[in-house]
Amino acid sequence: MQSLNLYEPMIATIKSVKELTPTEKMFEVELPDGKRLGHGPGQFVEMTVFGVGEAPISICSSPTDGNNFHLTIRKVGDVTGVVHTMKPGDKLGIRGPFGYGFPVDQLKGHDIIIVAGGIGLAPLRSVINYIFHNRSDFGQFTIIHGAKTPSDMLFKDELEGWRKNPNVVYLETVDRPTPEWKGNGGVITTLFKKVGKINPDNTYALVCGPPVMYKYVILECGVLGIPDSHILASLERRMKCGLGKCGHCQINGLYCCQHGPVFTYTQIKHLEEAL
Amino acid sequence: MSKPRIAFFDFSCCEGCQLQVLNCEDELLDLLALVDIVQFREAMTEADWNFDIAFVEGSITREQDEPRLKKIREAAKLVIAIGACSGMAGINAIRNAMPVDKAKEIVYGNKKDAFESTFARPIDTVIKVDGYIPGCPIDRKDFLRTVQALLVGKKPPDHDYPVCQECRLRENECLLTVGIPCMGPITRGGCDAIEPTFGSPCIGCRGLVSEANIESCKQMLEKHGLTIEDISKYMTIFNSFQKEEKHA
Amino acid sequence: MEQRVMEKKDVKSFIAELIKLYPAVYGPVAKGKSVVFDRLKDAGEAKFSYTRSILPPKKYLMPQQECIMKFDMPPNPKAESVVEFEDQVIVGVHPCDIRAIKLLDMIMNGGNPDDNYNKRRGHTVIIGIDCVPDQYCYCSSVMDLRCTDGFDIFLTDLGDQVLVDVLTEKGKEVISKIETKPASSTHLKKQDELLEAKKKLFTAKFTGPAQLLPLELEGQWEAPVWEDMGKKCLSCGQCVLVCPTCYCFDVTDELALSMKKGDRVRKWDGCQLAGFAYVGSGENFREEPGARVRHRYHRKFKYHVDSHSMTFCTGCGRCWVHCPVEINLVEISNRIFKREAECKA
Amino acid sequence: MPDHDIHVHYVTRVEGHGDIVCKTNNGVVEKAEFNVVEAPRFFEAACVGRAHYEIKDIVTRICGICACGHALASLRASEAAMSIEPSEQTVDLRKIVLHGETIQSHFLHTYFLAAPDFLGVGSVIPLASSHKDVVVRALKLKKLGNDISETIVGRHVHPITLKINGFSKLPDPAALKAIQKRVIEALPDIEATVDLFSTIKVPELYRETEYISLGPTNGDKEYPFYDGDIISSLGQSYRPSNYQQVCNEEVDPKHTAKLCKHKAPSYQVGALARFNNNYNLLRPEAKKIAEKLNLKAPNHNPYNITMAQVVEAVHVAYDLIDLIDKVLTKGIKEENNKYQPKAGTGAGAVEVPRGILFHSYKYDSNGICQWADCVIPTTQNVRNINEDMKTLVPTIIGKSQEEVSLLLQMLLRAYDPCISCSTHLINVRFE
Ligand SMILES: Cc1cc2nc3c(=O)[nH]c(=O)nc-3n(C[C@H](O)[C@H](O)[C@H](O)COP(=O)(O)OP(=O)(O)OC[C@H]3O[C@@H](n4cnc5c(N)ncnc54)[C@H](O)[C@@H]3O)c2cc1C
Ligand code: SF4
Ligand code: SF4
Ligand code: SF4
Repeated sequence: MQSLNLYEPMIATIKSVKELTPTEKMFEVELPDGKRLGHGPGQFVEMTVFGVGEAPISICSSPTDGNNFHLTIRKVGDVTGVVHTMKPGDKLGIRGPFGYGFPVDQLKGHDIIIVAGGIGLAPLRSVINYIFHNRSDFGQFTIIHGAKTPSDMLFKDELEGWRKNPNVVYLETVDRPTPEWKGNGGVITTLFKKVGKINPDNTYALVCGPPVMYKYVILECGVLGIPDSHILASLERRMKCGLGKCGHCQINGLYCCQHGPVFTYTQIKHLEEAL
Repeated sequence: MSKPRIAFFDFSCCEGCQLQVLNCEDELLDLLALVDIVQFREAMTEADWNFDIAFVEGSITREQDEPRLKKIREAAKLVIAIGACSGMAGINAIRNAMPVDKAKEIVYGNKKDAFESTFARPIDTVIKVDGYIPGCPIDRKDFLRTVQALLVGKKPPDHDYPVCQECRLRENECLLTVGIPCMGPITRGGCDAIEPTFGSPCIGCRGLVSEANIESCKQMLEKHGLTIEDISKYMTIFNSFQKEEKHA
Repeated sequence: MEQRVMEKKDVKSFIAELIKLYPAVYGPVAKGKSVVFDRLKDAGEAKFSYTRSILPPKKYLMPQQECIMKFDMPPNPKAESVVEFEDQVIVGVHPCDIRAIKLLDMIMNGGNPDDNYNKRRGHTVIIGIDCVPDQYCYCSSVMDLRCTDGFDIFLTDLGDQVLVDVLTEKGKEVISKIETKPASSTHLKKQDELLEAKKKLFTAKFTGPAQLLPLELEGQWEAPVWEDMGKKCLSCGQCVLVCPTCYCFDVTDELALSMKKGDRVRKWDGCQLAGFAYVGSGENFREEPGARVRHRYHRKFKYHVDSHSMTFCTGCGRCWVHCPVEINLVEISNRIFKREAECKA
Repeated sequence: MPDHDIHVHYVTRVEGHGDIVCKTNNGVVEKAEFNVVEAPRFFEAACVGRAHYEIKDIVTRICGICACGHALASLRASEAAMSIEPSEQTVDLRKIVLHGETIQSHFLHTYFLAAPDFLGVGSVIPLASSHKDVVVRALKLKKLGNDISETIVGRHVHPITLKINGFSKLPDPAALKAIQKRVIEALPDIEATVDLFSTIKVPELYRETEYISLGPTNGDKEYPFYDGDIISSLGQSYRPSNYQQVCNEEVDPKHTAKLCKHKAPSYQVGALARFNNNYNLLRPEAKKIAEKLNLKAPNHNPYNITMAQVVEAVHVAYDLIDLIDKVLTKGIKEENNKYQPKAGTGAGAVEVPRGILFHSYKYDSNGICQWADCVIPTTQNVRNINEDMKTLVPTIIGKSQEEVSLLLQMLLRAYDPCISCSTHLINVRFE
């Protein structure tokens, strides 16, 4: 049971670790007694590495993926650095789930375009898997994925499946192609040409990636005619509590941890600090 | 897991930072439970060159210091610069403002040529440094926090915020409000604002914060009655060394 | 609200009584030429004629640094939240700080209630006191001078006597420890006169109504005032650390030297410090000092007003007094009222 | 007879870098000397052009161990130069600070730097498991010294509150009272220290030399640390302003650095010099300890410097109790510390743990330093250390190389040298 005090983490166990790239690893995490986290796609947890600190990490698995959940973590600093040295059986602290994720019920019945840049694919994987598991609830399904180089791509074996999967249009590109790379080259926006005709009013675009990416991708969504309220962006900010108190994640008047991390473009369009 | 092995070395300095380590009287025995100290000339005769972390105090001021420092770098997994002398040449760099010859002459008169000495430099002009514990002297708690951070795999704390932050949290009377010029607003914190807490202005021994607004600070100090000349001297008690300086 | 009077000479024995009854009584005491809130060991220490304390009394509801969780290190980690509180009385709280506590109550109760703050708050008796403004005070521009809620009892110095506004049950209980008489209309009239006189003492004033600032700020995101202030600002964070309505914090894990256990500690943090909005991917969402000054200003006069209909600056003047480069929200507000952005455009 | 060829590079458990070289040939001593290999730091040059209020903060960085002593010598010099008379309260508090430093430094030296030799180990670290009680006691006593500094000057290494003509912040009387209580509580630990050292037999060495220290001015009854004239055991006394006639720092043609010389070929400063010169002024409690340690003035064995430190520690502990009483009885008052900088030259002489220390400055009328000079105890002792080594080696020449090396190192350590602080001692090589 989540303790009454919102600052107290549950003790969770790492069940498996998978190296995705030299700087990213995926961790399968089990809560005490195999309890479910009870999250929705797009939500995040506050993950404790004891003695090091806490960091907000998106849940990269769908609630339909089973009782355990997955975290994909890029090594950038203290918490993320030390968690990279951890092995199955090691313990983490988990608080959450927190935040406002992707409104899957509202998305049902619509065409979905996922736009993922780099590590942005991690939070989106939760909703991607959710859609695959409830495929018939959704219309046309497109994934647009960009990475810096082929080796930076996350979930490589899953990508292999998506490439072959007739239930999804999977488009990918790398900024800097290598000689072995057979696919597209160039930044992610170049893929929008390949999207073809869509029914904009019936389409939702779900976007996550590095801060520089949003502006351009949202422009492209606009070109496709997707209404602002149908563009959902998951944003990153510094966070210390996840509860709308510590102030770090504020985007103008909104708190990324409470009102987001997933926002509609309508919500953030007029916010000077959002994108 | 075997205990990490740590070693202490010094170059041109007052050894006050190492003394600060010895001054952790309450913690020393616990510290020894966590690490093995294998070299510490100021306090021990045993000297082992097999260590994980080297804490280096003091500035580089002579050619002959360089090979010794490089040997330390080769032996250590991590090199941590301790103190202002080691991290930014500190007080030793005051003399960089005058030709080495002049400094020698002031102190040794016509015997000046008997000494080998060059510019005073921080150790990172010679080797790669993995972390810094700033201050003249280092703060004891800061030293212990750094050791702990390294042991759990974190980077050493960098305290990249001005001394004023800690000064305010300690609820000191700001010296500026009583007319004493203070370097707190541009100096890196982590010392718990010890100088202002004892009624004395911060003199910048921890170096500048990375986004120091020096221009505005100068104007502010001028308003408090210092001349530009006073200010620039004040700012160079510890912060004389400019990274661009090549050694002579 | 019940209004009573006590003899001025009884104030001291009243405080002495409180010190006997409560585990902790805090009040304003001298520190050099300044005043700080500190634990009162005896009634004589309290210095009631003061302008502003360095840190606001909020430090007894949300300390500069507090342990929020204790943990054991792996292999078998344990985590247990920590909430420390005791019955406490804060005496000598000025109307601006009372209002600030009211605002904090709103924040800490709203959304995800903050246990640590709320428990402490629930065990706190607040005894307010009226004050005399100096040249840095501007509460008259941002709030009502008459203090009507947020305290348990409130004292107004009427000369030989002290008017006691008793607002809560806790207040009633506290005041019953000392002899008081019901206030007469003369007393109340005197209080009105004092407030009227106080109004005239303010030299720092907004040139427009603070409630209109959210509207005035529209279109002034790029106003020159931000860059001007940004050039001056030293990013020292003092303005936000002394502010009674600021509540941002940082959280760190601090290990015991044994490295077998540790405390998770929350400490005051501030949006004017350079690294406040820095994220791991290398982006600083408010890189320029001017953007940070603008953010702070908006937090005081727009964002919270939009969501809570309350201005989050009480005009206490602390940030002005402590800013080494004298950045102050009166000057900024008055420049906002001037709509310089449009003049430029 | 084995011949010795000893070169100890960077003698350990001393402050700063020094080497010992000893060479014998067919039983004849060719070389026995202490070489300083410290890098020059040019403090006097750094002071030139600096304002009066910056000088103390610069010169305390000469040495971390006697930072308070440097600060006090510096303040006294600046005050002498600008004709400032600090108040009695200031002087009393400064004396407490200096005593704190003596306690911290003497216990650091006796326990951490010297004792391991007597107990046959390389450092105090192995003692942490074999003699835990001794180490705990040593840490406790050292901490007491540190806490005295912390209470009055903020921290021991580079003291904060010490200022020209007063303090930037006065200590809290309650804290001072608490310190006094701790000194009283530490007396049994000090007693135990005496017991420990009374079981130790220092190596033999007899060499008469000149002893220089502060001595009482005009019949003062105080064992002088902070105040007094400069006196020589060979009879002569000077005002501090004439310190240059005492140390005669001169460039000896044979050597490459300034060395000191008074009447005898070399002279000694430090705990034993003070003990020899001022024995009569020791408190009775300390005299009793001297007796217990079999130490009589004058004593001519430099290894006994360590023993003299133990005696002084006892003296200082009792003196502290009285000094704090005096300060608290009079009550600590805020004072006006303002002063007007003015032109002048002045010197300060203070007894720091390792011996007499001189600072001297010349200021212009704006209080900008024009010239500075600092003469450190170890600088004054260097010649004497070498003379001692020359006397020692022939008496132990039959011992093994290790033993000779150890005895030489112990001799050097007895002086508790502060090499990095010896501003004028660069590359001293006795060829
Ligand atoms: C909602 C949300 C979801 C997220 N999801 C994921 C996810 O799924 N996977 C993932 O890998 N990451 C995710 N992140 C990002 C992740 O939270 C950060 O990378 C993480 O907090 C970094 O913590 P750390 O302790 O490892 O790094 P830190 O040690 O805190 O620092 C990281 C870097 O920033 C620098 N730095 C830190 N603080 C400062 C400062 N004040 N000033 C200057 N430099 C500073 C450090 O030097 C270092 O280079 C998410 C973030 C949010 C808000
Ligand atoms: S005294 Fe110095 S460090 Fe403290 S707040 Fe004032 S300027 Fe900053
Ligand atoms: S913003 Fe300034 S004046 Fe307003 S409440 Fe905060 S500290 Fe007081
Ligand atoms: S107190 Fe002034 S200088 Fe410091 S951060 Fe605030 S506005 Fe900037």
